[in-house]
Amino acid sequence: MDKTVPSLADAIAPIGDGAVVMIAGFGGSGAPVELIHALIDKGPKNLTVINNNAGNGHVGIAAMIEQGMVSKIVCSFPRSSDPVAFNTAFTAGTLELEVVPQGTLAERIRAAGAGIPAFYTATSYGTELAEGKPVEEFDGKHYVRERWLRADFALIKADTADTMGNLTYRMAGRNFNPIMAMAADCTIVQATRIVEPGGIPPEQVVTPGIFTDRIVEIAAPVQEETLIREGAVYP
Amino acid sequence: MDKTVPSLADAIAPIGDGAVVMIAGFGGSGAPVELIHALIDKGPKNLTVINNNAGNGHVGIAAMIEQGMVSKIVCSFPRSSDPVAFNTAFTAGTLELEVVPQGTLAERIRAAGAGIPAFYTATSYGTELAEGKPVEEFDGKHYVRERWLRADFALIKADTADTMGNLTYRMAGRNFNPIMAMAADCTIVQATRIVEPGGIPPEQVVTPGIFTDRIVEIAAPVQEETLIREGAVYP
Amino acid sequence: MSADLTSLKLTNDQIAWRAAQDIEDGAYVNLGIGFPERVAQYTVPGRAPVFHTENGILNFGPAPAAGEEDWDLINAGKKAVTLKPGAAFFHHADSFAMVRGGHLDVAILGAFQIAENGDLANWSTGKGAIPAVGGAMDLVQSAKRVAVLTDHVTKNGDPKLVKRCTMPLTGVGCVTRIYSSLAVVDVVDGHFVLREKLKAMSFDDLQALTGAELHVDGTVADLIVEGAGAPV
Amino acid sequence: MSADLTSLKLTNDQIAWRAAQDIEDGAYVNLGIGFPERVAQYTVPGRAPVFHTENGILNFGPAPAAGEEDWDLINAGKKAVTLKPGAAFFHHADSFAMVRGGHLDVAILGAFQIAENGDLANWSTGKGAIPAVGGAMDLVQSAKRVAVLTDHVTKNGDPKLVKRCTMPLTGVGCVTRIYSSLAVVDVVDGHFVLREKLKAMSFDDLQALTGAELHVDGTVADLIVEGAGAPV
Repeated sequence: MDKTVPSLADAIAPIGDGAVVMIAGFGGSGAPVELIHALIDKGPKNLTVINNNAGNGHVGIAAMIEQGMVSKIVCSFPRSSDPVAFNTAFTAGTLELEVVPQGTLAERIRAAGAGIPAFYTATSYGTELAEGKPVEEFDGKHYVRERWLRADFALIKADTADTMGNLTYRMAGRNFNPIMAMAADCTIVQATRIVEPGGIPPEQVVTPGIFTDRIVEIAAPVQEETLIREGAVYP
Repeated sequence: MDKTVPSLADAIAPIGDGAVVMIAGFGGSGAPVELIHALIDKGPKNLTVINNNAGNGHVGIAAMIEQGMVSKIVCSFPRSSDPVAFNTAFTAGTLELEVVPQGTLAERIRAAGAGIPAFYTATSYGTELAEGKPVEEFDGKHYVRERWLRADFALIKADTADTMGNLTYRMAGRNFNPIMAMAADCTIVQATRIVEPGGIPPEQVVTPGIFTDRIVEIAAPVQEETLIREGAVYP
Repeated sequence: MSADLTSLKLTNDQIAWRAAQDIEDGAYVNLGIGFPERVAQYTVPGRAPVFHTENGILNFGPAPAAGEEDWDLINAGKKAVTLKPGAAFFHHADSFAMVRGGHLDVAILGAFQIAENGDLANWSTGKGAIPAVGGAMDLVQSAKRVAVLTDHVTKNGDPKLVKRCTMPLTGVGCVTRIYSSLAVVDVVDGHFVLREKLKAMSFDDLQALTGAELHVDGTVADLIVEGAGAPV
Repeated sequence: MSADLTSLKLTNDQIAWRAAQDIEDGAYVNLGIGFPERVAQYTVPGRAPVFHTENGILNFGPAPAAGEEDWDLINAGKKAVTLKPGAAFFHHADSFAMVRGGHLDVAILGAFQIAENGDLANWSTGKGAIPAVGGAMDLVQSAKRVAVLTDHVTKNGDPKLVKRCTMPLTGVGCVTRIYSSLAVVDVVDGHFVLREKLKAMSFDDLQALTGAELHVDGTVADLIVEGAGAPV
């Protein structure tokens, strides 16, 4: 079993118009910038993007929005230090927004990966984000029912991958990566290094290979935050 | 912050009559045998035990049952190679049994740790284990609603602990340990070695210290399976 | 017929061999405790399925030599196993996230009864016995393919492939393929569809040993257990 | 009064200092983005709380020197941080399991409005603005103590402590203590209970700046910001 693919273009090749795409990362940390930019090069339209944020500056998800590829974004926090890409599209009415509390977003994604179609959380009870959702009382406390959140594809940034798709992550770059890897039909990974099976100690695997599908090595990944501070624009 | 305690007796001291106690391990793998035997030495009665199994031979949970400490057991698989302790008490009617599908057991425990009072699973739909539970249809498929499963105490077997309570596990001894550590009001850990903070690389922590309360070092833990093969009886 | 049947029918190892032929290279597979575990021994040369065990291992290998056991390295049947390169450990909630989330390609289990609507009974013989379910109910509801290995009839000669299960269910409408001691039968839209049968057995004889109608959809192939790696 | 108030009231750093005095040694604490983050700077000597950030770190420390940032090591405000010994990384579902599961001892957030029933509004000013909620709704519903840092009144002089919130809620009945620029107020059984107030301010003056009744239960202490580690 070898899940590696030779290029970024090969890695993102299955993503077409109208796909629902989870993009991991929290701000720039753990964001698979090279995969995102490869997707911009391909240029599918009408995508739904699931990410904690809604892009920053003119690279990564912000650049996807500027290229008109995104019709809907599901996130917890669309504000950023330079939100012009999101704000412009949202204000123009070309970009639909679903705001989800961050913990609910994470749990909805995890639920999809774990085969849990719905769960209850106290989060958002009594707020406008709970409007229209079923409410139930358990042990005297009120909870809102939330649905799983699935995707066609997940774009993941790993530190080390083995060829079977076992992954580790670098520091807090872990964030949404392991749960998004579980929740998509096809999980596409960029890894800083790819090793043979056995190259990751079995106790240190964070994402087991069963959750991953396609892996490409990007030996010196850029940091989105660095690009933004340099004023980079993609493409 | 130092969560270490000097002895097994100190570690299990808070556990009194009537407590609900999660005991990690799958069969003997990852089972905190020394903590269990210390609890037998103390001898609280009328305990509810949550474990995947219901003891084997005459040590560990089986010995707790033989000592008359357990009034109810919640597990997925009470059969074992030497189930006489469980079978005797169950047949005598002194031990209540709640059988839960293994994945549902794991998810109910994880739900308790994660603040999810209820969730839906396809598991057990249409079977007698779903009787009396709410059923809901999502996207054309039927699911059973399950409640979280909380405990007063969890008994955990770790490989390495730091004094702040961060833990790692040895091989498949991990099993129920990380999720039970999340689901109890007081999580009690036996660790093969205790190191200073920083002694576990932050990316290799499996159970973060926020989930643990009391840690005792047991430098050469016995394996339940070895005891059983030796015909050991406790006390 | 039962004397005939005994000489005719496949052994458990032969059934396991046949099931192994359908496991693709790279498939993620869970094998039930006991008889289904034998499928791993007949992995088709050149294919490398990845075996999952409920207690938190992917890509484990066969049992170690006697005396080499590590009791923290066991499978769901509590038997000692080994690791292959690329193995991973994970906790029980993650393990069943793999199961429940539909990430397993195949689950292979034993059976007491299988109904033509795909219902499976394999965990409890009914009232009286001490119930023990393990991970079976999770596996059958969520793996992409749920295959069953079974004798075609009980020790008493009663059909195990039935119209409706009379024993407590493990899951509803979950079985996709049955590898029996006499045939390979798929469950399609609430019917048994015969795919392969032992050449020495007529369709009518097989039907007589089956508790619900066997449908035919295209060719019924001979159920052949031979070639490289087949048990002898 | 507003000129008086400006000279009288605590600075944000003084409010943060006061809140820090209530954080126990070894407490697990989440500090909201911005103003609440300053609480960490006033940790009481001899106490070692463990700070949690939503994006998956326990026991992070202050910002690194300029130029030393690692952009995989940031907090929920996307600012670079450092690690203390005993830190741990984990994924977002585990991070919010800590939050939702009630494992945090204290969450400290900012506020637009706090109602006497404990309702909090701090995420949206209402229609028109682009909504952004982050982790606030999770934190306020589940931490053992939910404390708020806030000016006692808005820039226009309107009360921020009110009978009922008029802005979109973040959570219902969730706030347990308010550290304002003029007072320390608890929420008890649907009422504001005054615990401390600036000595230079009368109860009646404070009440006049508060949008709901201030109850007294025992002594009202002087709100004093001084001593070792207090901001100057």
